[in-house]
Amino acid sequence: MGSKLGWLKLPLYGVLLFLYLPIAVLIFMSFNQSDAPFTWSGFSTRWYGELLASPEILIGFKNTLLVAIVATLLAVILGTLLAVGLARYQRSAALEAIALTPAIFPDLALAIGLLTLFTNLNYALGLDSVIISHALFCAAFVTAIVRGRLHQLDSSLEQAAADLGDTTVGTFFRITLPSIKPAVIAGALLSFTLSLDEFVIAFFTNGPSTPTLPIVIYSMVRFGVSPEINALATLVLLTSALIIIIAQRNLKVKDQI
Amino acid sequence: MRMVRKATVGSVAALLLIGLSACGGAGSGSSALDPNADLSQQKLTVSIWAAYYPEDIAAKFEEKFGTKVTITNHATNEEVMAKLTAGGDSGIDVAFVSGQFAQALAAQGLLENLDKSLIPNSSNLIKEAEQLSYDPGAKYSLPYAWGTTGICYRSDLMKGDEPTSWNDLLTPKAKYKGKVTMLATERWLMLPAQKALGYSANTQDEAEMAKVKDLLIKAKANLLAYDDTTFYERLVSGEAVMVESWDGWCNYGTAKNKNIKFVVPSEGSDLWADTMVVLKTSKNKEAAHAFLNYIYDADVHSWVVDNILYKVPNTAAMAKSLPALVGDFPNMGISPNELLQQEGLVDLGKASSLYTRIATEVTAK
Amino acid sequence: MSSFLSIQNLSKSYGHQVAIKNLSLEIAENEFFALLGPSGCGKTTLLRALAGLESVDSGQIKLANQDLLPLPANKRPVNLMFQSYALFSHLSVYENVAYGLRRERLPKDEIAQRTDQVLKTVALLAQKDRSPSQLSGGQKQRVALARAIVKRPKILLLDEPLSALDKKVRAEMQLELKRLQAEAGITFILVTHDQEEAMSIADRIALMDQGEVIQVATPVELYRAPKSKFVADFIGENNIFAGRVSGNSLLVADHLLPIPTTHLPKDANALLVVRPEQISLVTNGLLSGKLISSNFYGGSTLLFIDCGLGQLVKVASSLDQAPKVGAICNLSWNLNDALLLAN
Amino acid sequence: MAQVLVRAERDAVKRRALLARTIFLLPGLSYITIFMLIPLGFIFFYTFLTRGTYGGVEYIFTLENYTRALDSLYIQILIESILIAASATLLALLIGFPAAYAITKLSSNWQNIFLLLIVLPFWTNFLIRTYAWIVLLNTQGFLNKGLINIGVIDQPLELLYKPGAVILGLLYAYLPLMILPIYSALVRIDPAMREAAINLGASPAQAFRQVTLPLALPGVLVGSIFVFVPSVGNFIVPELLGGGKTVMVGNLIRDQFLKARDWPFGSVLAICMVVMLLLLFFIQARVNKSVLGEKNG
Repeated sequence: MGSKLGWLKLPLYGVLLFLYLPIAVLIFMSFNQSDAPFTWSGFSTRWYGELLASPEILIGFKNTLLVAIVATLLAVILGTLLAVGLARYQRSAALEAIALTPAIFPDLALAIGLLTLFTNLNYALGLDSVIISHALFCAAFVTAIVRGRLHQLDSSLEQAAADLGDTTVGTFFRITLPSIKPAVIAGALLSFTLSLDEFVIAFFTNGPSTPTLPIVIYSMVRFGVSPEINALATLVLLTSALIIIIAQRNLKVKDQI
Repeated sequence: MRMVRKATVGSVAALLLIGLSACGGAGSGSSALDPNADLSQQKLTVSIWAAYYPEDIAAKFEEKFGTKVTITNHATNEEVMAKLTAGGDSGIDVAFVSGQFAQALAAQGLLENLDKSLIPNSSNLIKEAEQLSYDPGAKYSLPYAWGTTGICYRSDLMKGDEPTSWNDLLTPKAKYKGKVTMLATERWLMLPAQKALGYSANTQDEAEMAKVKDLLIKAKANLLAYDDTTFYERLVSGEAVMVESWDGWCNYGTAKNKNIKFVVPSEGSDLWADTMVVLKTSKNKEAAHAFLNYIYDADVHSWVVDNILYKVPNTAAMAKSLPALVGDFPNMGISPNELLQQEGLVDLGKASSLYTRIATEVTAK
Repeated sequence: MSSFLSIQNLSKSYGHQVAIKNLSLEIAENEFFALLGPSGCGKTTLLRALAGLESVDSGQIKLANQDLLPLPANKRPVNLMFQSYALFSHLSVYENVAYGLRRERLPKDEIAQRTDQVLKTVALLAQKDRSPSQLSGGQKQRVALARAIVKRPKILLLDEPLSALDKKVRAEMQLELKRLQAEAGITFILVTHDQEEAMSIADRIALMDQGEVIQVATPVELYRAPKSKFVADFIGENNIFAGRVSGNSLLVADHLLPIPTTHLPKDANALLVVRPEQISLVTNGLLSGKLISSNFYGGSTLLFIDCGLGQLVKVASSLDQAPKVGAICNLSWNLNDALLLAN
Repeated sequence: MAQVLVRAERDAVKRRALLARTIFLLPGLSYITIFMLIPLGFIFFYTFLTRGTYGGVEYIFTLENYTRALDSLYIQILIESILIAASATLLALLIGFPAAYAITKLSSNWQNIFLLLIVLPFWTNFLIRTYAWIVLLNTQGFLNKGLINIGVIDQPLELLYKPGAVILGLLYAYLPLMILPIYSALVRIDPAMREAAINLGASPAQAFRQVTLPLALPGVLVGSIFVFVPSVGNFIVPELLGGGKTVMVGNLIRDQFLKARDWPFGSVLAICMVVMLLLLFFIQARVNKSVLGEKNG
C-alpha cells in the first residue's frame, strides 16, 4: 500500500471514516434487540427474521432491482448513442444542453410533468412507466460520462475506419465502442446507483400496486426507520461489496472513471 | 439542427392538444350502482397511510367477497392528492385522506357520492359525526378515525409546569427551550397560534394571519424542530419534553412511557377526521362500497381502536374497545360532544397559497 | 583539467534492483558530455539524481566543488530537459519559458527581455502566445530547450531530447544543440541510447552498462580503441573474432589470423577487433569467402562474407566496387589497424 | 461526366453523414423530446394558468405566477439555498481534493479498492443513511451519550436541526461525486510537469499551486457541479437533518406542488431553477474550455 502517503493519509482515511460512520450505525442497529433507535439492548438477528417475514419490503426491493437494471440498460443504449452522435457527428452546444437537462431538472417538477403526460396519454401507470422515467435522467448521466471520454479520444480513429470502407454501424461496434467501454461501464454503474435510490419520480410515475423500495421506506419513515430496513440495507451493502470485489478482480475499474 | 427544430415544434402542437383534454368535467354525481354486482369479478386498489390498517385486511376482504385487494401506501395527504388530481385515472379506487382534502377532491368532481344503501353498517356512524364541516351529511366521505390536536408531554420531566394552554407550547419556560416540537403540516403548524390568539383555524383574514405569523416566528426560537412523524419517539427518548401532537399519536408515546400525557389546551383545538372516499374514475364502485361497509363492521373498526389507539366515529366499535383502553389512554375517552366543540378544518380554497406562504416564511426565517 | 562536476562512488538501487553501482565520473566545464548505453543501464537515473529528482543511496556529487546532494531539487543550478518535454499545457509558450525566471523573482523587464531573446535564438518568437498543444514536435522540443537554458544553469541535462523527432529534423537539432552549447557556454550532459547522435555531437562520451561506467573517452578514441567487447560491439559496426593465441596469430575456427605483437600467453583466449572499413578487397589476402549479401547505406555499402569463421565478416566498400552476391572475395587488412583484447 | 461523378460522390458522403446522424442522434433525442420536452412543455404551460380554488388547474391565462416569484421571501430562500449548497460544495472540495490526490499516489490496485470503497455507500438507501446521522448526532444520540459517559460534556450538544446539519447531510450525500471527477483529472496529469516546475526552481508547494491545481481545475469544476446541482434541489436532507427549520428551493417547489397544490406557481419556481442551473452549466463549460486550451472538440 502507498506508504509514501505521509500526511495525505489524514484526508484519505478521514473521508472513509466519514462515509462509513453512518453505515456502521446502520449495521450496528440492525442487530439491536429492541427497535428503540437510541438504546442498545442486546444482540439479536431478530430483524433479519422480520425482514424475511415482511413481504412489502422484499417486493419493494425486487421491484427496485428490476427498475434499476432495465432502466440502466435503456439508459446505456440511448445515452451512449447520443454521446457518440454529439461527439462525432453533430457538434452543437444547444443539443448538449438539452441532453444534460434531464439530469439537472428538479425531480419533483419532472415527476409531475411525466405524470401529466402519462395520464393524458391514459397510459396505465406501473413499473414500466417508472423504468421509462428513470431511463430518461440516467441516460443524461451516461451521455455526460461517455461524452467526456470521447472528448479525450482522437476522433481520427473513426475517420480512419470509415476511410477503410467500414460502415457507420461497423465503425461504432468495432472501433468506437471498444475504446469507450470503460466509460460506458462507469455510466451504467452510476445509472444503476441513481435509479436504486430514486424516490420522487418513482412515487409519481408508479402504479398503485408496484411500489419500489424507496417508496416503501419513505412511507414507513413515519415511525422512524424500522430496523428491518437497517437489516435490508446491511444485506444490500454486503452483497454489493461482494459483487464489486469479484468484478474488480477482472474488470479494471480504475481507468474507467 | 434542422431535424431537432422540427421535433420541438411538433411537440408543442401536440402538447396544446393534450393539455386541453386534461380538464375533466366539474361537479359530482353518482351513476346508478348495481347492488348485486359480482364482487369477485372486481378488484380494489386502496391508498392509505402505512401501518394504519389491519395487516390482513386485504386477505380477509378477499376471503369474504372474492375481490382482489391491493393496498398501496402514501406518507402524507399531499402526495396522494397530487396523484388523484393529476387528471386521468390514477388507478386508485378507495383513498384515505383527511376531511379538508376530501372536500377539495369533491369540489373538483373527482369523488363518487356514496350510495348508503350499499353501506348498511354506516348505521354505526355516530350521529354527531354525520354533520362534519368538510362534508355535511357525509355525502361523499365516511370518517375512518377522528380526534383532536393538543400537547403531548412528559409529565415526569415537566413536574409543576404541566401545559394547559397553547402558550405553554409557543412560549415555553427557559429550561424547556430546545425541547419542544411543533407539527410541520401547514394547517396544524398554524393551529396553536390561531387558537392562542383566539382566531378560527380556517380564518382567511390576512391581518389575523399576519399576527399568527409573528407569533409563530417568535415561537420558532424555542423549537427543537418541526416534526410530524417521529415526535413521540423524541418524548420517549427524552430529546423533547413537549410536542404538538394528534391525540391518537400521543398514545404511541404513552404506550412506551406511562408519564407521557395528552392535554387539549384551554383555548380549544381542531376536530380532524381521516376519511374514506371512492374515486369517480374507479371501475369497481360496488366493491369500494363493500370495502367501506366492511370497515364499518364493529369488529374490523374496533381493530383500529385497539391497535392504532385512535377514536373512531363508530358507536358499536367504540363500545366494544373503549372500556379496556380508556384507563391507559385517557384521550380515547374524549366524547363525541367534546370533539364537536373543536373546530373542523375545511379546505381554504384560494387562501391555501396564503397559508403556504406564511408557513414558508415561518420555517425559512 | 580541473573537474567542474565530480561524481564519486555514487550508488542507487530500487529495492533489490541496482540502478547505479558505485559510479565515479569527472566532467569538465563547458564540456558537451554524453551518457551512452542500452536502455536500463542507469543513465537516466544518474541524470535525474544530478537534477535532484531521484535520491541516492550513497556517494557524493560536487559541482564547482560545492556539494550538490544537500541542495533540494529546486535550488540546484542544474536544469533538465525532459524526454517528454513536459511543457505546461495550461500556459502559453512565453509563460512556459518565463516560468523559471519568475521563480527567481527577477525584475519584470529582465524576464521579458531574456525570454524574448531565448525564443529568438530557437526561432519561436512568432509562436510565443500559442499553447503547447498547437506546436509541432520540433517546435515543442525547442521550447523545452529554451525553457531550460533561459535560466543560464551551470549544467544543462538533456534526457534523450531528440528521440521523438524524425531523422531530418533530428540532424538539424543536433547541429543546433552543438551551436547553442558553444554560444551559451553551459556544460551539457546528454543522455541517449543512439550512438550516432552521441558520436556526432559529444566532446566526450561515457559508455554505461548495468549501472557502471565501462569507458569514458572521446568519440574517436571510443571508436578506435574500445576497452572491452561490450564497447567494441556497441560502438559502430565491428568484426570481433574470438579465438586462441598461437604465436603471432589467432586460431579462429581452424583459420590462423595474423595479430599485432602481444604479451598475451600462448593459447590465451583473445578477441581480434577489425573495423569493416579497415578490411579491403584484394586479389589474394588473409581470408576468402562467398559474398552472402550487401546492404546499401547511402555513403557506403556493407558486405557480408562467409569465410567459414562461424560468423559473417563485415566489409565496408563503395557501391561501384561492390561485387555481385555469390562472388568469391579475398580480404586483407593492415595489421596495426586491428586490435587484440583479452577475453 | 466528371461533374456528375463528383456530385454523385458528394451526395453519397452527404447521405452517409445524414444516416450517421439519424442512427446516433434520433433515438436519444426523440426519447428526450417525448419524455422531457413534452413534460417540460406541460410545466411551462402550467406557469401561465391559475390555480383552481380547490387545487388542480384552471385555464385562465395569467402572468401573476411570475410576478409572485419575484417576492423577496422566495429570493431570500433561493439565496439561502445557494449559500447552503455552495458551502456543502466547498467543504466537499476541501475534503475531496486531498483525498482524491492521495488516491492517485497509491499503487494501481489500491487505487481501485479505494475508489470502490468511496462509491459503495451509494448503494445503501439514501434515506436510511441520512437517518443514521440522526441516530448518531441528536441530543440522545450515540455521540452525545458517549461524550457524556466519558465526562467530556455534561449537557448534550445540540448538533442537529440547524443549517450546519443540513450542510453536513448534503456533504455526506454527494462527497463521492466530487472525489471521482477530481481523481480522473489528477490521474491524467503528466507527472513530469510537476518535476519540470521543481527543476525550474519552484518549491513543491509552488509546483502544486501552479501546475497540479490548474490542471485539475476541470475535474474540480465538474465535481462542484455534480455536488451543487443536487444539493440545491434536495428536500429530504433539510427535512430530516434540518428539522424542517431550514427551507431550500427543493422544499419550496415541493410545498407549492403538494401542500399548496399550486401547480402553476410550483412550475414557475421549477423553471427558474432549471434556467439557473443551465446558466451555471454554460459558465462551467466556458471556464473549462479556456483552461484546457484548444483541445480537439
